[in-house]
Formats: sequence, structure tokens, C-alpha cells
Amino acid sequence: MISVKFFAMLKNLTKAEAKQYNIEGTITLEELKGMLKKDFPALEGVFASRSVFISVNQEFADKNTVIKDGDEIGLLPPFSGG
Amino acid sequence: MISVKFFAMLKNLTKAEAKQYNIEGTITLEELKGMLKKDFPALEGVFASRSVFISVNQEFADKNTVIKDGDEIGLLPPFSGG
Amino acid sequence: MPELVRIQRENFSIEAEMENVKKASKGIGAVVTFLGTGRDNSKGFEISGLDFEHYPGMAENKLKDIRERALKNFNIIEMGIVHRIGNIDVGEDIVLIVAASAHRNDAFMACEWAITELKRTTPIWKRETTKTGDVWVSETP
Amino acid sequence: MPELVRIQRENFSIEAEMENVKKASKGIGAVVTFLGTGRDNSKGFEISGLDFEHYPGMAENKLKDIRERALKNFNIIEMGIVHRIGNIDVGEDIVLIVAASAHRNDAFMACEWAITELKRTTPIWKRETTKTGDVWVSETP
Repeated sequence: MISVKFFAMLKNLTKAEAKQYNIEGTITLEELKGMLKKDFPALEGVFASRSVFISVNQEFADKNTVIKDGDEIGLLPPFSGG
Repeated sequence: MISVKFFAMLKNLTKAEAKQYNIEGTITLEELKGMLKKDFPALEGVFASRSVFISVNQEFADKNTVIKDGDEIGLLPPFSGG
Repeated sequence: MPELVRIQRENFSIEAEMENVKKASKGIGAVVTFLGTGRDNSKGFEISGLDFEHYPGMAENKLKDIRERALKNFNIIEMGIVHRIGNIDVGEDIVLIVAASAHRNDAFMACEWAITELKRTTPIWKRETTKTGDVWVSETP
Repeated sequence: MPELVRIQRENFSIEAEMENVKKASKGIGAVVTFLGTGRDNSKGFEISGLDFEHYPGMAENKLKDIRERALKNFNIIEMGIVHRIGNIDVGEDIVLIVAASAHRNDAFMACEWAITELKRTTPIWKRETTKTGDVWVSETP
């Protein structure tokens, strides 16, 4: 099982704090985004505008990042700390 | 009468805190330096090395500054505040 | 002795944080601090309060990472970073960065770099309360 | 309420000075401070204490002038400057400059400019006590 956490305005959009998925083997970031868009159509615009970072196990993911069972994924809108 | 104040290491050099002179009319900075060098030969090297600022009535003097009766002159070595 | 880098709900003492950094060495001659505080307006809107959310674990690690890179890349002796989360009133303190060095230029450079890096890399989000409702702020593109 | 710009023998409270500056406006979002402290070494010599002398009147006026020029030339809201004179031990605070603005870049620029200008234009002199005696420091050429 993987857990996807939503933060800040993304929690408002998805009306959820987190979402769990059971996956077999590994999936890519694009596959994850597909799953999320199906469950949360509001995320389509967010992914399209690229105004979101994705973290895997609390590190920034990149194109080549692969998601495996047990991973913690974060959907991070643009930061505004400081 | 004018009063010349010495600060920091210049007090050590002149072994004085201040020196008063009676002047008639006005004098130039160069004339003042001449008077000071006569009374405090140790100042010769200081003036030669230009490692001193001169203030008149607590404002930095320049080449054209003229000293008149009642003025307060400061002999200011390089600053080291902060 | 409190940790040099941390995230907390409660307010911090600027003096205590600076002391904590200063005691690293008697060779410290310059301490530059950046303090971020809650303004009463933002982009023309009146603000009546702030609320900060963070990604627990990841946010703390990103701040620790900033300190370590600052110590490696700048000629500083020590750095402390404290960021608050939760509700923060207008005028209250939000974030403090303390950079200490022998000479002032290094502390200025490291402090300014660290706050810029914090805003760029640390998963913390600000929500502003305005007359027309609460707005999440997106400052990093 | 203490003056924003002053020279004094006694130590100052960093927190009190920052509060004094912060209360100028609720539009302040960034406060950058420079704190100069007594180091235990200078140019390879061990220092056991410091003594600062100033030109009374002129030094205060030069500091006030720095604040006024900072307010005119930088986009800051307020600035405070405190410099101590007399005997100062290693590790003690010597000078504090507090610059407050809406956005951080202005406060960083004004604070860094102000301490550079202080060293350049303010008649204050430092004497360092070393093992081999007391030495007046000439830092400005």
C-alpha cells in the first residue's frame, strides 16, 4: 500500500487529507497522477499547470522516480513559508 | 580662541586631550597643522601619512574649510567602531 | 539547550536563539539575523491573521539541510533556524534565521541565502485570513 | 521609549531594540539585524578585552545621519542603531543595527549599508587589550 498526502490548498481541492492505494510492483509518477486524477478530478488543472511538487518518502521526486509498495507520497503546492 | 581635541591614539602621541590657540581672523587647515606640528612634533608623521581626519565644529573639514575664532577642531584618527 | 534548527507552534525568544548560536565560539564577531513577522496587508488585501501548515518530518529535514549547506558553503561559524506553525497574529514573529561569523560579510551572505533557500525548498504553507475569507498563499512558482 | 539611535555605556537588550523598531508599523514583514560582538582574537592576536572611545556629539550625529539617509535611500520603514562605548568584554555585544521593511531585500540592503557607513563615518575608536599591551585599532584607511 502507498499513501498520498495532500497539503494546504490541495486538501481543500481534494476534500481529503490523504488517499491510500494498493499497487503491484512499481508505478511511475505519471501512472500515479492518472490514478489521482480519476479519484480527484480537481487535480487535473493542478497537474496541468505544474504548480505542484511531488515528494516520495519526503524527498523531491523527479521524472525518473519510481514508486513502490510502502512509499509515502506528498502532493506539495508551491511553498509560502518564511 | 579655538580648541583642538585629540582622540584615541592621537592622545597617546600628543600626551594631551586638547590644545587651545588664540587666533586672529581666520586660519586655514594648513596653518593649523603647522601650529600643531610645532607644539607636537609627533603629529608630523600623522599628517604626512594622511591617516587623520580633521573636523571643524563636528563636521568633516575639506581643503577649503576655514577656521575662525570659537571653532572646535577634532583630530580624528581612522575610525574603528562597529 | 534547544535544538539550533526546529519548527514549533509556540513563540520563540530572539535573544535566546541568538545566545544559542553565539555560544558556538568566542571567535564570533558578527551575528546577522533575519526575522519574518506577520504583516497586516498583502498584495493590497488587509490581513487579520495567519496560519502556517508544514509537512512534518520533511520540513524539519529541509531546514537542517539548509543549515548544513550554509556551514559548508559560507565562512560562518554557526547558524540557527526556527519557524513557527499554527495560528500567528499580525505583528507576531514567524521565522528567525541567525548566522554568526568572524566577519560581517559572511554572516550577511549566509543569512540572506538561507531565507531565500527556506522559501524555495521547505514544505511550509501560509494561509492568510482576510475580510473575504481564508486564502492559501502560493509564492513559489 | 528609548531613542532609536544612541550611544551608551551599558549593554542593550536586542529584543527591546527590535520591539522599538517593530512598533513603527504593522506593515513590517522583515527585520534584519546586525550585531557586532567582541571576538577573542584579532589578526592573530589574542584579545582579552575592548575599550571604545567616541567623539561625544559628533558620533551621535553621524549615527542619526545614517538612519535618516537609510530611510531616504532604501525602501525601509524604520531603523535603529545602538553603539556601546567604554570597556567591553570578549563575547559582549558592541553594536546593533535593526532595519525593518515590508519585504526582506530592502531590510538586508539597508542593514548592510548602515554598518559599512557606520565604520566609515562615525568617530568611534576601539582599543584592544592583548597580552603585550593595549593597541588602538585603525581600520579605516
